[in-house]
This record gives sequence, C-alpha cells and structure tokens, in this order.
Amino acid sequence: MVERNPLLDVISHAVMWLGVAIVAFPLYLAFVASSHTAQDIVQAPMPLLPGGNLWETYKTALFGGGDGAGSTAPVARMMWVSFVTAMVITVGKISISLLSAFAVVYFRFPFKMLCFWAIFVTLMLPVEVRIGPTYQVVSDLGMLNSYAGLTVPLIASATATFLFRQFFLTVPDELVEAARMDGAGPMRFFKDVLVPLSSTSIAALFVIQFIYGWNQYLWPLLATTSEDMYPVVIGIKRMIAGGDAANDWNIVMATAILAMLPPAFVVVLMQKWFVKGLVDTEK
Amino acid sequence: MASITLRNIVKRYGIGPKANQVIHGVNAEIQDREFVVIVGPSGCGKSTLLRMVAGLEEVTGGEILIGDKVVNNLEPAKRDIAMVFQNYALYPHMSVFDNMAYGLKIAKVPKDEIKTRVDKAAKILELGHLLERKPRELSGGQRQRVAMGRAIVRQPQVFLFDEPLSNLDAKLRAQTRLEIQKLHRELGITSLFVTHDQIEAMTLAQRMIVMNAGNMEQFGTPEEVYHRPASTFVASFIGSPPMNLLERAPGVRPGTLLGIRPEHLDVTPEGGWDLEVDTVELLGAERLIYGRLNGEGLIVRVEEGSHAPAPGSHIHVTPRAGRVHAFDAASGKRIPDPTP
Amino acid sequence: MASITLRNIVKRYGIGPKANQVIHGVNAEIQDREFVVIVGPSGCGKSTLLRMVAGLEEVTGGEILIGDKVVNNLEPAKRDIAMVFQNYALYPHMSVFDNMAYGLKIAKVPKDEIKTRVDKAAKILELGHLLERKPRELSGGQRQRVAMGRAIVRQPQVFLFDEPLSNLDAKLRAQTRLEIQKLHRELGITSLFVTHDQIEAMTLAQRMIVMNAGNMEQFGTPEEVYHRPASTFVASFIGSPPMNLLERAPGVRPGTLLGIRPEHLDVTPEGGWDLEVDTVELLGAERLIYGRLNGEGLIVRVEEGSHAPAPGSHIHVTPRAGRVHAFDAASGKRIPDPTP
Amino acid sequence: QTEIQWWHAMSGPLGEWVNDLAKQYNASQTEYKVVPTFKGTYDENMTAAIAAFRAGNAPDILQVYEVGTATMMAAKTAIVPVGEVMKQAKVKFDPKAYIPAVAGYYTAPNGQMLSFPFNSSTTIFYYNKDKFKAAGLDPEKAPTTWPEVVAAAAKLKANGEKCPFTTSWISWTQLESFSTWHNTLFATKNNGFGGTDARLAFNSPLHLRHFDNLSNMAKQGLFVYKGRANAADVSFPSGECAMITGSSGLYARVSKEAKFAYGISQLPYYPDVEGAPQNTIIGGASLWVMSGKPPAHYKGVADFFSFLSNAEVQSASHKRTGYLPITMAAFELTEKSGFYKEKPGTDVAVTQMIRKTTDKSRGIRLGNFNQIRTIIDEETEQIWAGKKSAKEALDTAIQRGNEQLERFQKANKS
Amino acid sequence: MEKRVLFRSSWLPWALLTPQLAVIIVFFFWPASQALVQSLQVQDPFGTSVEWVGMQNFRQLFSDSAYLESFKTTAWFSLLVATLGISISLILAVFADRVVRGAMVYKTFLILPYAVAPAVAGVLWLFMFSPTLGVVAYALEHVGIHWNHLLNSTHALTLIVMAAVWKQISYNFLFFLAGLQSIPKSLIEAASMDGAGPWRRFWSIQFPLLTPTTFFLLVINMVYAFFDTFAIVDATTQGGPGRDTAILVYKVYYDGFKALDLGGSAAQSVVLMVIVIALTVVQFRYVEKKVNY
Ligand SMILES: Nc1ncnc2c1ncn2[C@@H]1O[C@H](COP(=O)(O)OP(=O)(O)OP(=O)(O)O)[C@@H](O)[C@H]1O
Ligand SMILES: Nc1ncnc2c1ncn2[C@@H]1O[C@H](COP(=O)(O)OP(=O)(O)OP(=O)(O)O)[C@@H](O)[C@H]1O
Ligand SMILES: O=P(O)(O)OC[C@H](O)CO
Ligand SMILES: [Mg+2]
Ligand SMILES: [Mg+2]
Repeated sequence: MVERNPLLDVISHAVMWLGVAIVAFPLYLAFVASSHTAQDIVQAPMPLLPGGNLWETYKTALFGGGDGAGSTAPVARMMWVSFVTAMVITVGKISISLLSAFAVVYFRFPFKMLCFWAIFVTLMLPVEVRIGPTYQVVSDLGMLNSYAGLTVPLIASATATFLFRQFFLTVPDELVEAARMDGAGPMRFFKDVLVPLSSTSIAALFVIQFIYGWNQYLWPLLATTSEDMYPVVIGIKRMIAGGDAANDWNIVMATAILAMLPPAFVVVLMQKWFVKGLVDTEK
Repeated sequence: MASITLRNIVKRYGIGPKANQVIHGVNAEIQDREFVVIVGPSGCGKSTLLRMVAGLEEVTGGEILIGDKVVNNLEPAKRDIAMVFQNYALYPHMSVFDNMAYGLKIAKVPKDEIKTRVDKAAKILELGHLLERKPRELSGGQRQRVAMGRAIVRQPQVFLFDEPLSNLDAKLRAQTRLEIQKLHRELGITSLFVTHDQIEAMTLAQRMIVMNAGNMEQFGTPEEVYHRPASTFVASFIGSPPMNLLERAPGVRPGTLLGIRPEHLDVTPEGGWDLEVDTVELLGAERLIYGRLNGEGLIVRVEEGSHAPAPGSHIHVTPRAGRVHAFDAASGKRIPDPTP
Repeated sequence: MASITLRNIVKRYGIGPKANQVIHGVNAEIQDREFVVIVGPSGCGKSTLLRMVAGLEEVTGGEILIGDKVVNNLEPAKRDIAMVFQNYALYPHMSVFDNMAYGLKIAKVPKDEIKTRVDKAAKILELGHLLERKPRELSGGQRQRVAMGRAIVRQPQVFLFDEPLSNLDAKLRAQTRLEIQKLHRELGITSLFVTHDQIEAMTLAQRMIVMNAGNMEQFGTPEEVYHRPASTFVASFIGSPPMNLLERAPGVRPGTLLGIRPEHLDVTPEGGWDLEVDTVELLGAERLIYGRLNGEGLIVRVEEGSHAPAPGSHIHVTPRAGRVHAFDAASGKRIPDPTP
Repeated sequence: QTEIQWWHAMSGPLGEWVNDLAKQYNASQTEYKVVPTFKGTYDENMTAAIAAFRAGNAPDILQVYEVGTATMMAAKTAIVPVGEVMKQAKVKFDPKAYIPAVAGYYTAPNGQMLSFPFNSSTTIFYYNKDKFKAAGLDPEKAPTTWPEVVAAAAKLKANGEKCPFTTSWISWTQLESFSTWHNTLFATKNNGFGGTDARLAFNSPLHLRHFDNLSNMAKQGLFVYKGRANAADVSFPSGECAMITGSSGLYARVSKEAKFAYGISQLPYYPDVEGAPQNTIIGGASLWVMSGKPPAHYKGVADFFSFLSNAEVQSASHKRTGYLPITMAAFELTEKSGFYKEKPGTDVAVTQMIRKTTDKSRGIRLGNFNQIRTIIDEETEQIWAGKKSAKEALDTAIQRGNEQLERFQKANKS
Repeated sequence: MEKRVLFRSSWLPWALLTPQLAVIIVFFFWPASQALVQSLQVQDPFGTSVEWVGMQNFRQLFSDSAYLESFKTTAWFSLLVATLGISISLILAVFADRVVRGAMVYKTFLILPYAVAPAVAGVLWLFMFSPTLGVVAYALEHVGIHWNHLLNSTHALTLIVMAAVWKQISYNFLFFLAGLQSIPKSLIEAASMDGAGPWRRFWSIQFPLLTPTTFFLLVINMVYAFFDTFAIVDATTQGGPGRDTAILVYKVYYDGFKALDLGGSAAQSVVLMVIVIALTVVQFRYVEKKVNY
C-alpha cells in the first residue's frame, strides 16, 4: 500500500482478527462440543474449552457402536457415499458444461441462443421447487437407489456452462486459427487446446460443484431408499431429527465437523485457483 | 514450393444490404520462392487478404491459386501453408517442443521424424535449450521464434506472416528482421508478409504490395516504391519522415502536387526555397528540421554533423535534381516523368 | 518550480539476506525547469528511481531533495509532484473532466477554478470535445493526453513520466514527443522522464541520465552522450544501429576497444579497411551494410543514393577523422581523448 | 426370501431400536427379510413414501405419525387395512387385545383396524424433585391439577427459578390431550371420527379458561415457551425447567441425562370439570401397509406384525423406549417383571391410556392436521409473545384451521 | 459477442449439446411443466383423486394474507442478507487487501463457512442461540438481552439472517478480494499522488471499480437468500414465531413436504419460477453488457 502508516496496519489486523473470530466461532464451538460428553454440553452454559472426550466422540461418530444410547449408523460409509456423489456430480457437471459451452461459442447453428437460454434458466431452479415431478421421472427411469439417481438429475449446470462460455470468449481467435492451420478439427482443438486452457476455470468450478454435491440433502433423502446410500449430511439431520430422541450433541457436532472436512479441504487447498478461475472469466 | 496467384479478389463481410466490402478486386502474381510484403495502414485489408490465402476467411469473389491449383474451397490444413500470427498464437499449455510438433502429430508423422524435424528447426532458430519451456516462460523474441519454428517444421509450400514482429521492441525487431531474411535465403519458401511498418516492408521485401482501403496501390520492388511512388498515398506512406507534398512551392503547376523527400532537400547558404524553422529534432545520426514554406509544413533531413539552425530563424533549401515527383492533386496518381 | 537533488540514492527490495539491491548510489542534480530523461535497458532501475522521487517507493539510503527540502519521508501527495504512468492509470469510471479534476477536488479547489484550470489544460491538449467521455471511449493517444492533462491541472513543481509513450504506435509517439516538448517549453516545469527508447531520450532530453543495472553511467546532454559516450555500455545503447566496437580493427591497442558509429564510416574506392559484405538493408533514406572485418561484425551506414554492394563482395571503408572513440576493454570506461 | 421394505422416521437410539427389531425378526425365521430404512423426520418420511407411491415404488410398511392418520385413511386405494392383511394371511389377530385408546384411534368406523399400532406415546407430566424440595414443596407429591401447577410454579419462581413450567407439543398436550382428558371436544363430529366435515371447536370456555391461565402464567414468568414440537424437551433433563408436560417417550432421555431426582405424574386437569380426568390422547406413530404389492409380501407383513405384537417383544420395547406397551398382555408382563416398581412413574402413561374411551375422547382424526398443528403453533405463539389474547388467538386458529379442513374435504370427496 | 472463426458442422454442435439438453429437458423442463400442470389441480397427496380447478390455486394464494406476508418477509430477509453479507465481506476484503503478513491464515479461516452445508449451518447457529443450551444466548442474558427467538420476531429474523450471512460471507469475500486485487496498482498510486487518503481512495476509486463485482454478488446473494436458505429456516425457526420468518421457499417446502398440499405448493413453485426467470434475464442482460466492453 501507498501509505506507511502503522496505525492503519494495526487496525487492519484488528479487523481481520475480529472477522476471523466471529466467522470461526461457530466452528470452534462445534469442535469444543464434539470434545465433550453429551451430558456436559446440555448443562448450560456449555464449556468453552475443549474437553477430554474427543477421541471417544469421533470414534463413536465414525464407526457407530458405543453404549447404545448414543450410537448411530457409522459415518464412514456416509462419507464415502458423499464423496462418490460429490465427485460424480462435479466431474459430470464440468464435462457436459464444457461440451455445451464449446458448442455455443464455436459453432453457428439454428436456435443457438434458445439453447443457451434454456440452459441458463435452470441456473436458479432449485431442486426443492420441482422435487416431486423430478422424483417421478427418476423413478420411471429406474434410477432410484443408485449413484446415477443421486447424481444425474443434478448434473446439468448453468453456472458452469456460463462460466466456460465466458472463458471461451476470451480465448484468442488466433489460437483456433493456428490449430486449424495445424490441421486440428473441432474435437481435436477442444481436447488438445481448449480443455487444457480451461484448467483454472475447471478448478474453480470443481470447488463450487464439489461443495454443492457434498451438501445435498433433500434429493438424496428422496432418491434413495437404502440407508447405505445416504450421504453424511443426512446423517447429521438424522441425529437431530425430532421425535423423543435425545440429541447427542457431541456426536452431532463431531459429525458436522467430519462432514465439513472434505469440502473444507477442497476449498482451502484450491482457494487460489478458485478465485483466479472465477475472476479471470467473470470479469 | 509454389507461386501464389490472386485473381480479382473481392471480400465482403456480412450479407445483403449491411455487407461491408473491404477488398475491391486485387490482382497479383507472387512468384515461386519470392518474399512479398503487404504493407498499408491499419484497416486497409492486409490481414483479410492474407487470411483468405490461408483459408481462414471465405473468398467472396475471384480466385486464389497456390501453384496451379485453385484453393478457394480447400481447408486451411490442406493448402500446405504455414502461418505466423501477430500475437504468435502459441498454445500456452504446451511446451515449445509440443507447440512445434502439434501440426506434425495431427498429420500422423512418425515420432522419430517429428523429433528430427523439430530439432532441426530449433537449431536453425537457436531454440534448442528452450524446448521444454512453456511459452509464458519465454521472452517476446523467443516466442516469436517459436512461432516461426512451428511454421518451419511443417515444411510448407508457402509461409504467411501477419505482423509477426509488431510485439517486439525496436532492437529485437531489427534483429529478427535479419533472421527472417536469412531464413528465407536458406529455405527459399514463397512468403507473404503483412506489416503496417514501412521500414519493415522496405528491408524485408523482394517485392511489396502497398494497400490502401482495400485497393492495391502499387506492387513493386522497394526501390521502385520508394523512388517512383505510384500515388501520393504511397509517397507519404513509405518513408519516414514522409515525402513532403507541396502545393504552394515555387513552380508547382495548379492541380498538381510537388513531392520531395526530406533527405533530398539540401541546405544551401542561399538560393532555393526560403524556409522558416519551427523545431529541430536530433535523431542520433541526423537532424530533422521542421519548417514552413509559404505557410506549408516541410521537413528537411540533414546529417547531425551539420549546424543546427535555431527555431525561428530562416534557412535556404534546394531540392536535389531528379528527385522531384509530380502528382495529380485530384486523383493522387503519379504524373509520369517525362521520358528522358 | 523546483530542482531535484538525488544524493547517494540506494534502493534495496526485501530485507535481510534475501534483499535485492537494485539502485547502487545514484547522485544527480536536476535543475529547476530542466527536462531530464532517464534511459536504460529494461530492469535497470529507472522506474524504481522515479518512484522513489514520487514517494511511491521507500528510499533505502541517501536523500532526495525537491527544492531545498528533503522529502524522503513525505507522503506522495505532499510532494507537489504529478506523475504520468505508463498505462496512464486513468480512473476508468470517471469522465475525462473528472479524471483531471479529481486531484483538485481533493485539494478543495473551488469549483469555478477547477473548471477554469481543466478547461485550460484541455485546450492546450486539444481535449475540449472529449471532456464528457470515459477513458475506454478514447484512443490510445487521447488517453495519453488525458493523463498529461491530469498532471498539468495540478500545476505541480515537478512532472514525472514513466514511459508514457510506450503504448502508442510509432507515428503517434513521434507526434506526442513534439507535444511534450512544446508543453515543457510553455510551462517550464522541472520534469523527469523515464524511457527505454533511446530515440525518445535523444529527442526529448535537455540532459539525460543513462542507467545500467542500477548505476548511473552518464549524465549529460544528448550531444555529449552521443558524441562522447562515457562507456561502451552507453556507446552501444545510444544510437541505432549501435556504435561498432572493434577489438581487431587495424591499429587498436590490446586491452582497448575502438568505437566508431556506422555513419562515421565512409565508403571509399580504396584504402581504409577492407570489409566483406554480409547483407544490405534499405531503410528508406539510407542503407545499412552489414559486413565483417577480421571476422568482427561491423555496420556501415550510407545514403540510399549511393551504390548498394552485393552480398559477398568487398568494399573499403575509412573511419572519419575525429569520430573514433577508445574504451578500456576491461572496465568499459572511455579512455579520455588526448587533450587537443 | 422375500424382502419387506419398511420406511421409518426413528432417529438416534430409536433408530437403533428399529434396526434391532428387524434383526431380531429376521433371525427368527428365514422366509422374509425386513429391511428398515430411515427416511428423515415423520413428515419427510411420509412425503418420501407418497412420492414413491405416486411413482409406484412405495415401501411395504410405512411408519406414519398420528397426525398423518387422516391423510392415510383418506387414501383408500393407497393402503391395505391391517385387519385385511391379517385376515388374508390367516394370522390370528384380535383388535381387542390392544389398549383401547390405542386401537380405537386406528380403527375405521366399521371396526376394521386400519394400521398397526407401533410406537404409541401419550402426554404426561415430569417434575424436578430437587427443585421442589428447594422451593419448599413436597417432592413426593406431584401437582395433579392446574391450580396446583400454578401454585407450585409460583413457589418455584419465588425461589428464583427462571423456568418453573414449560411444555412440549403445545397442540398435543394443551389442546388435544387436554380436550380428551377433560372429555371435551377438540373438533366437531367426534373429533373427526364422524366424517370429513368436522370443524375445530377448541374455543370453548374451558379451552379459553386454560389458555388465559397459561397466558397469565407466561406473563408472570411461570410458564416459559421453549419452541414448537418437542423443542422444549431438552430443558427438563438439563435442569433448566422444573416442570414439563410432554411425551411419555421423553422418559428415555430424562432417565439418561437428568442429574437430579425427578418425578413422573399424570397430566394435570381442572378438578371442577365434570368427567375429568378421562383419558389422554395417543401420540407417536403406527405402521401402514401400502397397496399394490405381491401377495407374498402381505404374508410377510402379517407375519412380522404378529411378531411385533408378541407380548415379550412389546414389553421389551416399552422398557427400552418409554413408548406404550400396546397390548394389555405386554402391560401385564411388564408389571409382573417389576419394572414399574423399579422405575416409578413409568406406568403413568399406560394407566392414563387404558381407561375406557368415550366418543369425545377416542382420539382426533382430522385432515391436513399437520398444517392445523402448525397454525396452532403460530397463533398460540402470539399469546406468549403478548401480541394476542387467548380468545383472539384461538379464534383465528380455528378459522384458519377450518380452511384447511374445507380444503381437505374438497380434495377427498371424490 | 462472437468468435471470428467458427467451425462448420451441422450435427456436431447438437451432439455436443445433447448430454446437457437431455438432462435439463428430462430433469428440469419436464418436471417444471408437471409442476405447472399440478398448479392447476387439486389432488390428494397420493394422487388418487385429481380435480382440475383452473387458476383457483393461484387465486387462493394471492388472497391468502399469509402468502402476501411471506412476500414481504422474503423481501426483507433477502435485502438484509444481501446487503449485510455484501458489506461485511467488503469490509473484510478491504482490510485483507491491506494486510501482508498473515493474510493467508486470515483468508483460510474466513472461507471455511463456505464448506458447511446450509442444513448444518442452521444447526450450528441454533446450537449457539438456543435459549436453553446456547452459549451466545447465555452470554446475551448476562449483558441484559433476553434472547428469545421463539417468541421475538426480531430475534428470529436476526438469527436466520446471521446464519445465512455467515454462510455466504466466504463466497462474497473471495470475490471482493479478487476484485480489489485486480484493480491496477497504478490507479491507487495515481489517486494517492492526487492527494487521496485511504478512505477517500476507497470511496472514489476502489468501490466504484468494484461495481461489477458488487452487482454480480448482489444477484447471487439475492438468489441465495431466495432459495438456498430454506434449510437454515427449517433448522432454526421453522418459520416462527407466528409466520414471521416464513420466507417463500420455506413455504413451498412446507406446503409441499409437510402439508402435502401439492396444488398449492406447485402454484407457489410457478410463482417462484417466474421470479427466477426475471432474475435470470436481469443478470444475463447485465453480464452481456459487461462482457462487451
Ligand atoms: N470479421 C469481420 N467482420 C466484419 N468486418 C471485418 C471483419 N474483419 C475485418 N473487418 C473489417 O475489414 C477491414 C480490413 O480489416 P483487416 O483486419 O484486414 O485490416 P488490416 O489491414 O489487417 O489492419 P491492421 O493493420 O489493423 O491489422 C477493416 O475495416 C475491418 O473493420
Ligand atoms: N516490488 C519489487 N520487489 C522486488 N524487486 C523489484 C520490485 N520492483 C522492481 N524490482 C526489481 O528491481 C529492478 C529494477 O526494476 P525497475 O522496475 O525499476 O526497472 P525499469 O528500469 O523500470 O525496467 P522497465 O524498463 O522494464 O520498466 C528489477 O530487477 C526488478 O525486478
Ligand atoms: O415424540 P413421539 O414419537 O411421542 O410423537 C409425538 C407425537 O407425534 C406428537 O404429535
Ligand atoms: Mg491485421
Ligand atoms: Mg519501468
């Protein structure tokens, strides 16, 4: 920065600290809760420092078992389902969006804009709004209870198509021309040049879509009838679901933390690409 | 190797009433092994012409022949040409080697041969130690050479260059110019080179096409173009500073313009034209004197060794004999020299 | 108006062992109303020096004075200077008027006066009809002029320019050069101008600083720098094509280099040096002959009117008297001419 | 082996219980395999099943909370009455063996049992003995009437208690059970048993009296509202609130978490009301059999249900979860085992329920009942927030609730 | 804006579009048209009785004061979430842009909430603010604020807004930071030479130049507040107290999922779709314009 003003630096750090403290507090609390026993947490006010039950809690959360009262189905399996689902959704969304964006940008054909609009409108049509009929379709296609059913209906992506389109528009024309002179046909150009060039956008979308896929709740609940196809977010809701059940808050929080780890990992590791990919193409 | 023939080439962008004609019937024969430069101001249609030869742009009217074959409807890849782009258009994610090898890979040239050919091109262009690098790790000049390398390995019949030097700084530009000349001498491939820089055109061309607003104004050797410009346009476009075109100089017939290059005006103690000096610029080896004659601006170029006149003072200049040109003021066309 | 004094300026980026010293003690006194150009190859520290004067970069060692005041620790805004950036740094969301008025508004200059001053600057720079436009609606040259206008309206003590012309095309560059000169003549504000283009430096400078790798190699008028380069670096950096530096020419003492500019070699029917011709380039008004003398490359510059030798042929050239320079081969420093 | 799909909404320890039941049954024979699947909360489970039914994928057995009963009953072609299933499979099935309040609830006007009672609960009263002692109240004597509750609350409050009394399930405990407990109608047409043209009636003077009473308690800080559904549950075992009315199923949690002495008692009533206390109302859920399955499935379902009605199984479940033993035999078995002596108060729920029911107390069967519950939550919250009087709130709730009933009537007339 | 060179093929573009088109037709447009059909019907949940009622569901919807109220609530909620979310993250981004040391650590913590599922976010905030268990509620009690989002509408709205904003800050923050860092440094330098201090620079240079980012985020945040927050509401307030936090999408979810009123819910879906399409058009238009300069 232009000024050499120590006071401003101090203020900046103070603001950052405050921001971090507030933003991270709920997560810290979840962590603290997961390190105590269920009984400790229920006694208001709950302790604010980590307790000694950490290992116990996570073991119970991950592998089930325990004393019966606090036990649930193992989280490990659910994490796997979440992972596969999130990955398939992510890879699927990115692939079909790359193809569509390629078609829309590099070809001239009738109804081109109509196609683009049709894709674009789906941008904000969330599952909740069309869930019943969607379920019907999936069921008619016999895709219930499968990874296909969990993922394919969510695999269209306006966001990704749009982002790739924006990016493709910035790819210099000369590159296509060079490829054409080199004798590359459209698919060859797509595979050899366009896709490798889109790696930053792909990385950014990977983050967004992975999190989207990982955090799905309602759809998996409906589209699967077998508990070993449940993703972990359902696991959490399931633990705090109503009825007369005692909520084992420590396990709930442990599961919340576990459920958060993979996406957090993705976000933190890829944050640089994430921003770069979005900003480079978005503006 | 092959010649290139342009027959009455017309290009329109768009269709119907909104169509915009940018090339108005260009005819030219480029000989086998010749190095021809197309030069002209921005927007005059140089790139369009080149891109039609490349097959990247459809030809609206007329015919393009490479060798004896009409190529109007041939895919770019099938025309056996290679092109060097202004911004090089290197594949940013491929190494230098892969950039050069890409076209060959697509053509299914065997691996060994690809390697041999790339290595050879790299050696010619002194790129040997850079083969593993990515384009972004190269300097401008190096990128430029990779772009040329990519064209060379293809061993095409024709090279096309679209302002390949304009992104280089002055020094590198001069140096690369020499390299391109050398290369052409060695490989002898028919080349079409587009530039808007007349120095570049002059130094590189065996023959040059001067274009203006979609028309070919002149097609000749640099000497011809410089010494016998076909029009006021060519006269003022070629040469820096440009030729002085005077309406009111002593002895100019009405309806004509007198052309005289700055270096063909000699400062004389007296006689000749009386000039009022505006500014003087030192360019290193020479000086430019900006003055006015009967209210018309005029530039005189003198050796830096000579005395620099003060702004506001008056000097006398004399046009050198045999260096004066005459143009028709209305059409801008050259008025033929009286046959000696 | 004010002078600028640089006293033993040192700049290091980073701290501790990883620090990278980029300016190694520069001393210079720029007079009030003087126009000084800093020239040197990319990365030699020109911008760094300028930015230290501007206050955008901290000074590691030494003192910078504007007028009589040490400004090392003064905020940029308080130094009463204006700067024109290479990319112009116009505020893209403000109109041309607002761009120019911004500094004045901040300084709480009354509205009327802002208008008067902006209008005046706009008139000088012929921007009057563009005041309502946004920067993106302007051409490169117009943007450049707005950037200058923004500096002018501030009526600062000092102007700083960081390669303000490098984004313009050749023609516009030449024209803007003239404008800057005119402006300086009219306003007479002390100016520091950074460029890596030696032509620009030569034409603009009253005095010029030639920098090389963080050191000031020479500080003098363009004539001094051109005719009495202080080192081989200056000799080859200034002038295009550069001065020939010869080790093996006849009569060169071991451990020294002989310097001779291409235009100071005259082609003579015989005598002098016997040169083998490599290539010949026509540049318009003159020709460059690339040759070799005892295996060393050499460039000769001749009028285009003269006869062009064929590549491979031999010619004789004679260095012009009084135009030969001598340098110490080891240090590169100029060996003083024997006092006449 | 025939697979029987069973969708349920039992989470946490209750989920375990369900899984254990299935395991136990599957181990007991080889012909059928019951596959339990958790499908979210009661309402999510039901929605999922409905969507599945529409797509032709319904499970064989579906757990539906009592609130959804009317909806299920109305869907005549979607379900197969349990009585029918049992008859077809020729499994011995005697509705009379069930606790009347339970069986009655799930029985059609023609006497046919429609669904199989599974996890039935009812409303009871819990109190914190330690706090009673501290406030100078007799910890062994639970307040049984509302005036006693108010008095106890006042004493607790005077002793510095911040939350003397709270309740879970406002509608269930304070309107539905309250009505049957006082033998008063919650809705016309015998609370909807008499037809879909029933309309809400919980703005009688008695109801108003009670809600004015609660409203005053809220104003004085004697009653503290802790949220919808069972959100208040946690505040009792945590020691925050001294008295609570809630589901008998809360017992599991109280016994596990409470670090104090607690007492369990019947739901309070107004002693001056004739016929009170009558019986409380059923909660929890029952199992419905979905239509359109191959005959073998129904045989399996019948077999599984008869396994579930087994007195030992019932009794074990009752002890484990706090849900009611739904057959008399199971109740007696549990009693014999000495469980009630060992854990005093665990029998309260049963004794409240085993009384003979009247037309007014048999239960409540209303369409769109879930929405009506939400409306009641929304409106009564206005009372606790001091924005509406009890009368205003109950009147609006009735008006809005009746709109739902009209809708339901319309949608189901064909 | 179009590419200069386009590949010529009549079938290839369709082949490329097929996967995406297939998915959106089968899983978006077909279901959406079904929703449209259902919005004109009254059905029992199991679909065993179906009656065409024309626009009745819509008439009912718009004569339902609860629904109109829900519009207002939604507008408020979205506005609050968008403005708070944007301004807080802007402040954080501005300071993060200034700090050099530790920037990575700060950033990492600030973007963590992005990884949390909305359903879980709701649970976390409920856990903190639960009048019974909540640490924050407990702390507030101690400073004299009697936190009770169960009965106090302001508290309830505050709670869902906080949870929603919390989840969205990360995303906004990343965009703003990138936006700030893409402003050429020379502009800042020019402004400081013009005499502008940090505060002035922010308002007259940085903020205006962030307008495209801000607008983009505004739309994204509105959409987020409109649709993605139902899980938060469901986990925390369930629309209460009264109906004071029942935003539109929660109502669709509630009526469709809990209340099993298919026709009514479908009618609401249709209304939402119209809003979505309007938002899409606005954004599309804007983005196109932006691309063009
Ligand atoms: N794809 C196109 N559609 C419409 N008009 C075009 C197109 N490409 C070029 N033109 C127009 O054709 C004319 C010639 O363009 P061309 O690119 O050939 O000029 P040029 O001589 O190469 O200029 P420069 O030196 O700036 O590259 C210009 O007026 C340009 O606006
Ligand atoms: N912020 C910085 N941190 C570290 N090193 C820097 C920084 N800025 C410049 N340098 C280094 O200082 C040296 C001088 O840089 P400077 O920008 O002054 O060069 P220059 O002469 O202006 O070059 P150019 O003509 O390319 O603009 C270079 O080696 C550069 O890498
Ligand atoms: O908590 P449960 O399982 O007793 O069920 C409660 C009732 O369903 C309330 O209506
Ligand atoms: Mg061009
Ligand atoms: Mg620089």
